[in-house]
Amino acid sequence: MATRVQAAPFDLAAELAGFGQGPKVGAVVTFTGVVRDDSGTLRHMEIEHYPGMTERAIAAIEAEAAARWNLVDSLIVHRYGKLAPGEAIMMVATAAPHRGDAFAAAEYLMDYLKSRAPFWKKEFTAEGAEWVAAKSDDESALTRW
Amino acid sequence: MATRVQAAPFDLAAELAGFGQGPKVGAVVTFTGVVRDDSGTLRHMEIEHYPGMTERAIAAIEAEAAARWNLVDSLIVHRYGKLAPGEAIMMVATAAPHRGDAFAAAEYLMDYLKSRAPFWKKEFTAEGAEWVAAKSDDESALTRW
Amino acid sequence: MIDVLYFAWVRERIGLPKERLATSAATVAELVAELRSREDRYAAAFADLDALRVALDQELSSFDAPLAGVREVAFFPPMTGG
Amino acid sequence: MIDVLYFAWVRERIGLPKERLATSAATVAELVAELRSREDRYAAAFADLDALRVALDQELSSFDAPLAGVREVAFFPPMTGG
Repeated sequence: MATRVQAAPFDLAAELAGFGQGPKVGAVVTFTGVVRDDSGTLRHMEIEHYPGMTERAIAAIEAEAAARWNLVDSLIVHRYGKLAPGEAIMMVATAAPHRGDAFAAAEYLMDYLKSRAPFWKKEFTAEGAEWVAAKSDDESALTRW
Repeated sequence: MATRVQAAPFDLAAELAGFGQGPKVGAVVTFTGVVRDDSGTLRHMEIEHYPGMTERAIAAIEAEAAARWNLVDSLIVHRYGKLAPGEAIMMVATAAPHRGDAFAAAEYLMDYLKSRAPFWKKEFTAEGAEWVAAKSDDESALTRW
Repeated sequence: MIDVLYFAWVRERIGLPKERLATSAATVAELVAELRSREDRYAAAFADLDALRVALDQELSSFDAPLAGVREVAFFPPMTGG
Repeated sequence: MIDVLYFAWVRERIGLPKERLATSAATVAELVAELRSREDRYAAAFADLDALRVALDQELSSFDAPLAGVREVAFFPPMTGG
Protein backbone atom coordinates (compact mmCIF):
# COMPACT_ATOMS: atom_id res chain seq x y z
CA MET A 1 0.00 0.00 0.00
CA ALA A 2 1.35 3.38 -0.98
CA THR A 3 -0.01 6.90 -1.39
CA ARG A 4 1.59 9.91 -3.00
CA VAL A 5 0.29 13.44 -3.37
CA GLN A 6 2.42 15.56 -5.66
CA ALA A 7 2.46 18.50 -8.05
CA ALA A 8 4.76 16.77 -10.54
CA PRO A 9 3.44 14.62 -13.38
CA PHE A 10 3.68 10.87 -12.91
CA ASP A 11 4.37 8.14 -15.41
CA LEU A 12 1.94 5.21 -15.23
CA ALA A 13 4.50 2.81 -16.69
CA ALA A 14 7.13 3.80 -14.15
CA GLU A 15 4.59 3.53 -11.32
CA LEU A 16 3.64 0.01 -12.41
CA ALA A 17 7.22 -1.22 -12.72
CA GLY A 18 7.56 -3.35 -9.64
CA PHE A 19 3.91 -2.95 -8.63
CA GLY A 20 1.86 -6.06 -7.92
CA GLN A 21 4.68 -8.57 -8.16
CA GLY A 22 4.67 -11.92 -6.44
CA PRO A 23 3.21 -15.38 -6.99
CA LYS A 24 -0.21 -14.52 -5.51
CA VAL A 25 -1.02 -11.77 -7.99
CA GLY A 26 -3.32 -12.81 -10.83
CA ALA A 27 -5.02 -9.48 -11.58
CA VAL A 28 -3.86 -5.87 -11.79
CA VAL A 29 -6.34 -3.05 -12.36
CA THR A 30 -5.38 0.54 -12.99
CA PHE A 31 -7.46 3.67 -13.26
CA THR A 32 -6.12 6.93 -14.64
CA GLY A 33 -8.08 10.17 -14.38
CA VAL A 34 -7.38 12.63 -17.18
CA VAL A 35 -8.19 16.34 -17.58
CA ARG A 36 -11.10 16.32 -20.03
CA ASP A 37 -11.95 19.23 -22.30
CA ASP A 38 -15.53 18.63 -23.43
CA SER A 39 -16.16 22.15 -24.65
CA GLY A 40 -12.77 22.69 -26.27
CA THR A 41 -12.35 25.89 -24.26
CA LEU A 42 -10.40 24.67 -21.25
CA ARG A 43 -7.04 26.37 -20.86
CA HIS A 44 -6.01 24.55 -17.73
CA MET A 45 -7.23 23.20 -14.43
CA GLU A 46 -5.97 23.95 -10.96
CA ILE A 47 -6.31 21.45 -8.16
CA GLU A 48 -6.16 22.66 -4.59
CA HIS A 49 -5.79 20.27 -1.69
CA TYR A 50 -5.50 20.22 2.09
CA PRO A 51 -1.94 19.11 2.90
CA GLY A 52 -1.91 16.77 5.84
CA MET A 53 -5.57 15.82 5.67
CA THR A 54 -5.21 14.67 2.06
CA GLU A 55 -2.64 12.01 2.90
CA ARG A 56 -4.59 10.90 5.98
CA ALA A 57 -7.86 10.66 4.10
CA ILE A 58 -6.34 8.69 1.23
CA ALA A 59 -4.50 6.33 3.58
CA ALA A 60 -7.76 5.68 5.45
CA ILE A 61 -9.61 4.91 2.22
CA GLU A 62 -6.80 2.60 1.12
CA ALA A 63 -6.78 0.79 4.47
CA GLU A 64 -10.53 0.28 4.25
CA ALA A 65 -10.17 -1.22 0.77
CA ALA A 66 -7.43 -3.55 2.04
CA ALA A 67 -9.77 -4.69 4.84
CA ARG A 68 -12.70 -5.32 2.51
CA TRP A 69 -10.99 -7.13 -0.37
CA ASN A 70 -8.27 -9.68 -0.84
CA LEU A 71 -5.57 -7.35 -2.15
CA VAL A 72 -1.86 -7.92 -2.49
CA ASP A 73 -1.03 -4.29 -3.14
CA SER A 74 -2.52 -0.91 -3.92
CA LEU A 75 -1.17 2.42 -5.04
CA ILE A 76 -2.71 5.88 -5.23
CA VAL A 77 -1.00 8.88 -6.82
CA HIS A 78 -2.88 12.19 -6.93
CA ARG A 79 -1.61 15.47 -8.31
CA TYR A 80 -2.39 19.02 -7.33
CA GLY A 81 -1.55 22.39 -8.91
CA LYS A 82 -1.86 23.37 -12.55
CA LEU A 83 -2.78 20.72 -15.14
CA ALA A 84 -3.32 21.03 -18.90
CA PRO A 85 -6.06 19.22 -20.86
CA GLY A 86 -5.04 15.62 -21.51
CA GLU A 87 -2.74 15.48 -18.48
CA ALA A 88 -3.21 12.68 -15.97
CA ILE A 89 -4.71 13.95 -12.70
CA MET A 90 -4.38 10.82 -10.64
CA MET A 91 -4.07 7.06 -10.74
CA VAL A 92 -5.12 4.09 -8.71
CA ALA A 93 -3.69 0.59 -9.06
CA THR A 94 -4.80 -2.59 -7.31
CA ALA A 95 -3.22 -6.04 -7.40
CA ALA A 96 -5.11 -9.11 -6.21
CA PRO A 97 -5.24 -12.86 -6.71
CA HIS A 98 -8.56 -12.55 -8.55
CA ARG A 99 -10.07 -9.97 -10.87
CA GLY A 100 -13.23 -9.40 -8.83
CA ASP A 101 -11.26 -8.04 -5.88
CA ALA A 102 -8.95 -5.95 -8.05
CA PHE A 103 -11.87 -4.32 -9.90
CA ALA A 104 -14.05 -3.76 -6.85
CA ALA A 105 -11.23 -2.26 -4.80
CA ALA A 106 -10.20 0.08 -7.63
CA GLU A 107 -13.79 1.30 -8.04
CA TYR A 108 -14.19 1.72 -4.30
CA LEU A 109 -10.96 3.72 -4.08
CA MET A 110 -12.12 5.96 -6.92
CA ASP A 111 -15.58 6.52 -5.48
CA TYR A 112 -14.16 7.52 -2.12
CA LEU A 113 -11.35 9.63 -3.54
CA LYS A 114 -13.95 11.60 -5.53
CA SER A 115 -16.00 12.57 -2.52
CA ARG A 116 -13.88 12.06 0.60
CA ALA A 117 -10.36 13.21 -0.23
CA PRO A 118 -9.90 16.98 0.15
CA PHE A 119 -9.22 18.07 -3.43
CA TRP A 120 -10.97 20.85 -5.28
CA LYS A 121 -10.80 21.48 -9.01
CA LYS A 122 -11.01 24.87 -10.69
CA GLU A 123 -11.33 25.20 -14.46
CA PHE A 124 -9.84 28.12 -16.36
CA THR A 125 -11.29 29.02 -19.75
CA ALA A 126 -11.17 32.12 -21.95
CA GLU A 127 -14.35 33.26 -20.16
CA GLY A 128 -12.87 33.02 -16.69
CA ALA A 129 -12.42 30.55 -13.89
CA GLU A 130 -14.95 28.34 -12.16
CA TRP A 131 -14.82 25.81 -9.33
CA VAL A 132 -16.02 22.39 -10.41
CA ALA A 133 -19.23 21.53 -8.53
CA ALA A 134 -19.47 18.18 -6.79
CA LYS A 135 -21.87 15.82 -8.54
CA SER A 136 -24.71 14.26 -6.63
CA ASP A 137 -23.91 11.11 -8.63
CA ASP A 138 -20.52 10.97 -6.98
CA GLU A 139 -22.03 11.22 -3.52
CA SER A 140 -24.67 8.60 -4.25
CA ALA A 141 -22.01 6.28 -5.71
CA LEU A 142 -20.84 5.73 -2.12
CA THR A 143 -24.10 4.12 -1.10
CA ARG A 144 -23.33 0.99 -3.11
CA TRP A 145 -20.42 0.00 -0.86
CA MET B 1 -11.09 -0.53 -30.90
CA ALA B 2 -8.30 -3.01 -31.43
CA THR B 3 -7.71 -6.69 -30.73
CA ARG B 4 -4.48 -8.64 -30.88
CA VAL B 5 -3.85 -12.33 -30.24
CA GLN B 6 -0.18 -13.17 -30.05
CA ALA B 7 2.41 -15.53 -28.61
CA ALA B 8 4.90 -12.76 -27.86
CA PRO B 9 4.92 -10.89 -24.55
CA PHE B 10 3.43 -7.41 -24.57
CA ASP B 11 4.43 -4.30 -22.69
CA LEU B 12 1.55 -2.53 -20.94
CA ALA B 13 3.35 0.82 -21.07
CA ALA B 14 3.98 0.53 -24.80
CA GLU B 15 0.37 -0.54 -25.38
CA LEU B 16 -0.91 2.50 -23.50
CA ALA B 17 1.31 4.99 -25.30
CA GLY B 18 -1.14 6.68 -27.63
CA PHE B 19 -4.16 4.83 -26.21
CA GLY B 20 -7.16 6.85 -25.06
CA GLN B 21 -5.98 10.22 -26.28
CA GLY B 22 -8.28 13.08 -27.17
CA PRO B 23 -10.24 15.78 -25.36
CA LYS B 24 -13.21 13.54 -24.55
CA VAL B 25 -11.23 11.03 -22.48
CA GLY B 26 -11.49 11.50 -18.72
CA ALA B 27 -10.96 7.94 -17.54
CA VAL B 28 -8.70 5.07 -18.59
CA VAL B 29 -9.04 1.64 -16.98
CA THR B 30 -6.65 -1.24 -17.57
CA PHE B 31 -6.78 -4.85 -16.50
CA THR B 32 -3.80 -7.16 -16.69
CA GLY B 33 -4.12 -10.90 -16.10
CA VAL B 34 -1.01 -12.52 -14.69
CA VAL B 35 0.06 -16.17 -14.36
CA ARG B 36 -0.47 -16.90 -10.66
CA ASP B 37 1.42 -19.56 -8.76
CA ASP B 38 -0.59 -20.16 -5.59
CA SER B 39 1.01 -23.46 -4.71
CA GLY B 40 4.57 -22.49 -5.61
CA THR B 41 4.81 -25.55 -7.84
CA LEU B 42 3.86 -24.13 -11.22
CA ARG B 43 6.57 -24.51 -13.84
CA HIS B 44 4.70 -22.90 -16.65
CA MET B 45 1.32 -22.57 -18.30
CA GLU B 46 0.35 -23.24 -21.86
CA ILE B 47 -2.53 -21.47 -23.50
CA GLU B 48 -4.18 -23.02 -26.52
CA HIS B 49 -6.60 -21.10 -28.68
CA TYR B 50 -8.73 -21.43 -31.78
CA PRO B 51 -7.16 -19.24 -34.47
CA GLY B 52 -9.82 -17.46 -36.44
CA MET B 53 -12.59 -17.92 -33.94
CA THR B 54 -10.56 -16.21 -31.23
CA GLU B 55 -10.27 -12.96 -33.12
CA ARG B 56 -13.93 -13.07 -34.15
CA ALA B 57 -15.15 -13.78 -30.64
CA ILE B 58 -13.05 -11.01 -29.10
CA ALA B 59 -14.08 -8.49 -31.76
CA ALA B 60 -17.75 -9.35 -31.13
CA ILE B 61 -17.33 -8.87 -27.37
CA GLU B 62 -15.56 -5.57 -27.94
CA ALA B 63 -18.27 -4.36 -30.33
CA GLU B 64 -20.94 -5.25 -27.77
CA ALA B 65 -19.10 -3.25 -25.09
CA ALA B 66 -18.83 -0.27 -27.46
CA ALA B 67 -22.60 -0.47 -28.05
CA ARG B 68 -23.43 -0.65 -24.34
CA TRP B 69 -21.17 2.04 -22.93
CA ASN B 70 -19.92 5.46 -23.88
CA LEU B 71 -16.37 4.49 -24.83
CA VAL B 72 -13.79 6.45 -26.76
CA ASP B 73 -11.47 3.49 -27.26
CA SER B 74 -10.77 -0.07 -26.17
CA LEU B 75 -7.91 -2.50 -26.59
CA ILE B 76 -7.59 -6.22 -25.95
CA VAL B 77 -4.33 -8.13 -26.16
CA HIS B 78 -4.34 -11.85 -25.35
CA ARG B 79 -1.39 -14.21 -25.51
CA TYR B 80 -1.21 -17.92 -26.26
CA GLY B 81 1.59 -20.45 -25.99
CA LYS B 82 3.97 -20.96 -23.08
CA LEU B 83 3.94 -18.53 -20.15
CA ALA B 84 5.98 -18.50 -16.95
CA PRO B 85 4.61 -17.59 -13.50
CA GLY B 86 4.41 -13.81 -13.15
CA GLU B 87 4.08 -13.25 -16.89
CA ALA B 88 1.17 -11.20 -18.20
CA ILE B 89 -1.41 -13.36 -19.99
CA MET B 90 -3.59 -10.63 -21.36
CA MET B 91 -4.72 -7.06 -20.99
CA VAL B 92 -7.79 -4.98 -21.52
CA ALA B 93 -7.88 -1.19 -21.68
CA THR B 94 -10.89 1.10 -21.92
CA ALA B 95 -11.02 4.86 -22.37
CA ALA B 96 -14.19 6.83 -21.71
CA PRO B 97 -15.36 10.30 -20.75
CA HIS B 98 -16.43 9.03 -17.32
CA ARG B 99 -15.11 6.41 -14.94
CA GLY B 100 -18.35 4.45 -14.65
CA ASP B 101 -18.29 3.53 -18.34
CA ALA B 102 -14.57 2.76 -18.36
CA PHE B 103 -14.87 0.41 -15.35
CA ALA B 104 -18.07 -1.31 -16.44
CA ALA B 105 -16.80 -1.92 -19.98
CA ALA B 106 -13.48 -3.31 -18.72
CA GLU B 107 -15.28 -5.71 -16.36
CA TYR B 108 -17.70 -6.73 -19.06
CA LEU B 109 -14.85 -7.43 -21.49
CA MET B 110 -13.08 -9.53 -18.86
CA ASP B 111 -16.18 -11.51 -17.91
CA TYR B 112 -16.89 -12.36 -21.53
CA LEU B 113 -13.27 -13.07 -22.43
CA LYS B 114 -13.12 -15.57 -19.56
CA SER B 115 -16.06 -17.64 -20.74
CA ARG B 116 -16.68 -16.82 -24.39
CA ALA B 117 -13.30 -16.46 -26.08
CA PRO B 118 -11.78 -19.81 -27.15
CA PHE B 119 -8.72 -20.06 -24.92
CA TRP B 120 -7.77 -23.03 -22.76
CA LYS B 121 -5.12 -23.01 -20.05
CA LYS B 122 -2.98 -25.98 -19.08
CA GLU B 123 -0.79 -25.88 -16.00
CA PHE B 124 2.52 -27.76 -15.83
CA THR B 125 3.92 -28.66 -12.41
CA ALA B 126 6.50 -31.18 -11.20
CA GLU B 127 3.61 -33.62 -10.75
CA GLY B 128 2.42 -33.34 -14.32
CA ALA B 129 0.11 -31.28 -16.47
CA GLU B 130 -3.54 -30.40 -15.95
CA TRP B 131 -6.12 -28.43 -17.90
CA VAL B 132 -7.56 -25.57 -15.87
CA ALA B 133 -11.25 -26.20 -15.24
CA ALA B 134 -13.74 -23.45 -16.00
CA LYS B 135 -15.21 -21.92 -12.86
CA SER B 136 -18.95 -21.81 -12.41
CA ASP B 137 -18.32 -18.32 -10.93
CA ASP B 138 -17.03 -17.18 -14.29
CA GLU B 139 -20.12 -18.45 -16.06
CA SER B 140 -22.48 -16.91 -13.53
CA ALA B 141 -20.58 -13.60 -13.74
CA LEU B 142 -22.18 -13.16 -17.16
CA THR B 143 -25.68 -13.00 -15.73
CA ARG B 144 -25.07 -9.56 -14.25
CA TRP B 145 -24.80 -7.90 -17.67
CA MET C 1 -17.30 -32.95 -46.27
CA ILE C 2 -16.93 -31.13 -43.03
CA ASP C 3 -13.87 -30.02 -41.05
CA VAL C 4 -13.97 -31.15 -37.43
CA LEU C 5 -11.61 -29.46 -34.95
CA TYR C 6 -10.73 -30.50 -31.42
CA PHE C 7 -9.14 -28.37 -28.73
CA ALA C 8 -7.58 -28.81 -25.28
CA TRP C 9 -8.32 -32.19 -23.65
CA VAL C 10 -10.76 -33.11 -26.41
CA ARG C 11 -7.86 -32.87 -28.86
CA GLU C 12 -5.65 -34.87 -26.50
CA ARG C 13 -8.19 -37.66 -25.97
CA ILE C 14 -8.94 -38.02 -29.66
CA GLY C 15 -5.29 -37.63 -30.54
CA LEU C 16 -5.55 -35.16 -33.36
CA PRO C 17 -6.41 -31.47 -33.77
CA LYS C 18 -8.45 -31.67 -36.94
CA GLU C 19 -9.92 -34.07 -39.43
CA ARG C 20 -12.06 -33.94 -42.53
CA LEU C 21 -15.16 -36.14 -42.49
CA ALA C 22 -17.93 -37.21 -44.75
CA THR C 23 -21.08 -37.31 -42.68
CA SER C 24 -24.79 -37.51 -43.19
CA ALA C 25 -25.52 -36.19 -39.70
CA ALA C 26 -28.27 -33.60 -39.73
CA THR C 27 -27.38 -32.11 -36.35
CA VAL C 28 -24.37 -31.74 -34.08
CA ALA C 29 -25.84 -34.41 -31.79
CA GLU C 30 -26.03 -36.85 -34.69
CA LEU C 31 -22.41 -36.09 -35.61
CA VAL C 32 -21.41 -36.72 -31.99
CA ALA C 33 -23.25 -40.09 -32.08
CA GLU C 34 -21.38 -41.04 -35.26
CA LEU C 35 -18.04 -40.08 -33.76
CA ARG C 36 -18.73 -41.92 -30.49
CA SER C 37 -19.39 -45.12 -32.38
CA ARG C 38 -16.11 -44.92 -34.30
CA GLU C 39 -13.51 -45.71 -31.64
CA ASP C 40 -13.04 -45.73 -27.89
CA ARG C 41 -11.00 -42.53 -27.92
CA TYR C 42 -13.98 -40.69 -29.45
CA ALA C 43 -16.37 -42.29 -27.01
CA ALA C 44 -14.07 -41.11 -24.18
CA ALA C 45 -13.85 -37.57 -25.55
CA PHE C 46 -17.63 -37.28 -25.98
CA ALA C 47 -18.62 -39.18 -22.81
CA ASP C 48 -20.12 -36.12 -21.13
CA LEU C 49 -21.63 -33.48 -23.38
CA ASP C 50 -22.20 -31.17 -20.42
CA ALA C 51 -18.42 -30.83 -20.24
CA LEU C 52 -18.21 -29.85 -23.91
CA ARG C 53 -18.93 -26.84 -26.06
CA VAL C 54 -19.42 -26.71 -29.79
CA ALA C 55 -18.79 -23.99 -32.36
CA LEU C 56 -20.21 -24.02 -35.90
CA ASP C 57 -18.21 -22.00 -38.40
CA GLN C 58 -16.47 -20.31 -35.45
CA GLU C 59 -19.65 -19.28 -33.63
CA LEU C 60 -20.67 -20.87 -30.33
CA SER C 61 -23.67 -23.09 -30.94
CA SER C 62 -25.59 -25.95 -29.35
CA PHE C 63 -25.69 -29.70 -29.80
CA ASP C 64 -29.17 -29.66 -31.33
CA ALA C 65 -28.15 -27.18 -34.03
CA PRO C 66 -28.48 -28.32 -37.67
CA LEU C 67 -25.33 -28.95 -39.68
CA ALA C 68 -26.74 -27.93 -43.07
CA GLY C 69 -24.30 -25.56 -44.78
CA VAL C 70 -21.77 -25.75 -41.96
CA ARG C 71 -18.15 -26.14 -43.08
CA GLU C 72 -16.33 -26.24 -39.75
CA VAL C 73 -17.37 -27.84 -36.47
CA ALA C 74 -15.21 -27.47 -33.35
CA PHE C 75 -15.49 -29.35 -30.06
CA PHE C 76 -13.79 -28.15 -26.89
CA PRO C 77 -14.18 -27.84 -23.12
CA PRO C 78 -15.58 -24.68 -21.50
CA MET C 79 -13.21 -21.82 -22.19
CA THR C 80 -10.72 -20.55 -19.64
CA GLY C 81 -9.27 -17.38 -21.12
CA GLY C 82 -8.58 -14.05 -19.50
CA MET D 1 -6.72 29.50 20.24
CA ILE D 2 -7.79 27.54 17.21
CA ASP D 3 -6.49 27.39 13.63
CA VAL D 4 -9.21 27.94 11.05
CA LEU D 5 -8.48 26.95 7.44
CA TYR D 6 -10.43 27.77 4.30
CA PHE D 7 -10.22 26.04 0.93
CA ALA D 8 -11.42 26.60 -2.64
CA TRP D 9 -14.19 29.21 -2.97
CA VAL D 10 -14.52 29.52 0.79
CA ARG D 11 -10.90 30.69 0.87
CA GLU D 12 -11.55 33.04 -2.06
CA ARG D 13 -14.66 34.60 -0.49
CA ILE D 14 -13.04 35.13 2.89
CA GLY D 15 -9.81 36.24 1.26
CA LEU D 16 -7.34 34.20 3.27
CA PRO D 17 -6.34 30.56 3.59
CA LYS D 18 -5.86 30.40 7.34
CA GLU D 19 -6.23 32.36 10.51
CA ARG D 20 -5.75 31.85 14.21
CA LEU D 21 -8.72 32.73 16.40
CA ALA D 22 -9.64 32.97 20.02
CA THR D 23 -13.16 31.62 20.36
CA SER D 24 -15.47 30.51 23.10
CA ALA D 25 -17.67 28.60 20.65
CA ALA D 26 -18.62 25.17 21.98
CA THR D 27 -19.56 23.70 18.59
CA VAL D 28 -18.72 24.21 14.93
CA ALA D 29 -22.14 25.81 14.43
CA GLU D 30 -21.37 28.37 17.15
CA LEU D 31 -18.02 29.13 15.52
CA VAL D 32 -19.79 29.63 12.18
CA ALA D 33 -22.23 32.02 13.84
CA GLU D 34 -19.32 34.02 15.31
CA LEU D 35 -17.57 34.18 11.94
CA ARG D 36 -20.76 35.20 10.10
CA SER D 37 -21.23 38.15 12.41
CA ARG D 38 -17.70 39.42 11.88
CA GLU D 39 -17.80 40.77 8.32
CA ASP D 40 -19.82 40.48 5.12
CA ARG D 41 -17.21 38.28 3.46
CA TYR D 42 -17.65 35.69 6.21
CA ALA D 43 -21.42 35.98 5.99
CA ALA D 44 -21.13 35.38 2.23
CA ALA D 45 -18.84 32.38 2.66
CA PHE D 46 -21.09 30.78 5.28
CA ALA D 47 -24.42 31.74 3.70
CA ASP D 48 -25.40 28.13 2.89
CA LEU D 49 -24.09 25.45 5.21
CA ASP D 50 -25.47 22.71 2.93
CA ALA D 51 -22.82 23.79 0.42
CA LEU D 52 -20.05 23.43 3.01
CA ARG D 53 -18.12 20.68 4.69
CA VAL D 54 -16.08 20.86 7.87
CA ALA D 55 -13.07 18.93 9.10
CA LEU D 56 -11.88 18.88 12.71
CA ASP D 57 -8.21 18.08 13.14
CA GLN D 58 -8.20 16.78 9.55
CA GLU D 59 -11.16 14.42 9.93
CA LEU D 60 -14.49 15.10 8.24
CA SER D 61 -17.02 16.11 10.88
CA SER D 62 -20.38 17.82 11.23
CA PHE D 63 -21.56 21.29 12.14
CA ASP D 64 -23.01 20.19 15.45
CA ALA D 65 -19.71 18.61 16.58
CA PRO D 66 -18.10 20.00 19.78
CA LEU D 67 -14.90 22.02 19.48
CA ALA D 68 -13.42 21.00 22.83
CA GLY D 69 -9.81 19.93 22.33
CA VAL D 70 -9.86 20.67 18.61
CA ARG D 71 -6.79 22.50 17.30
CA GLU D 72 -7.62 22.84 13.62
CA VAL D 73 -10.97 23.52 11.93
CA ALA D 74 -11.23 23.57 8.14
CA PHE D 75 -14.16 24.77 6.00
CA PHE D 76 -14.49 23.88 2.34
CA PRO D 77 -16.98 22.98 -0.39
CA PRO D 78 -17.80 19.34 -1.24
CA MET D 79 -14.68 17.68 -2.54
CA THR D 80 -14.05 17.10 -6.23
CA GLY D 81 -10.97 14.91 -6.42
CA GLY D 82 -10.23 11.90 -8.53
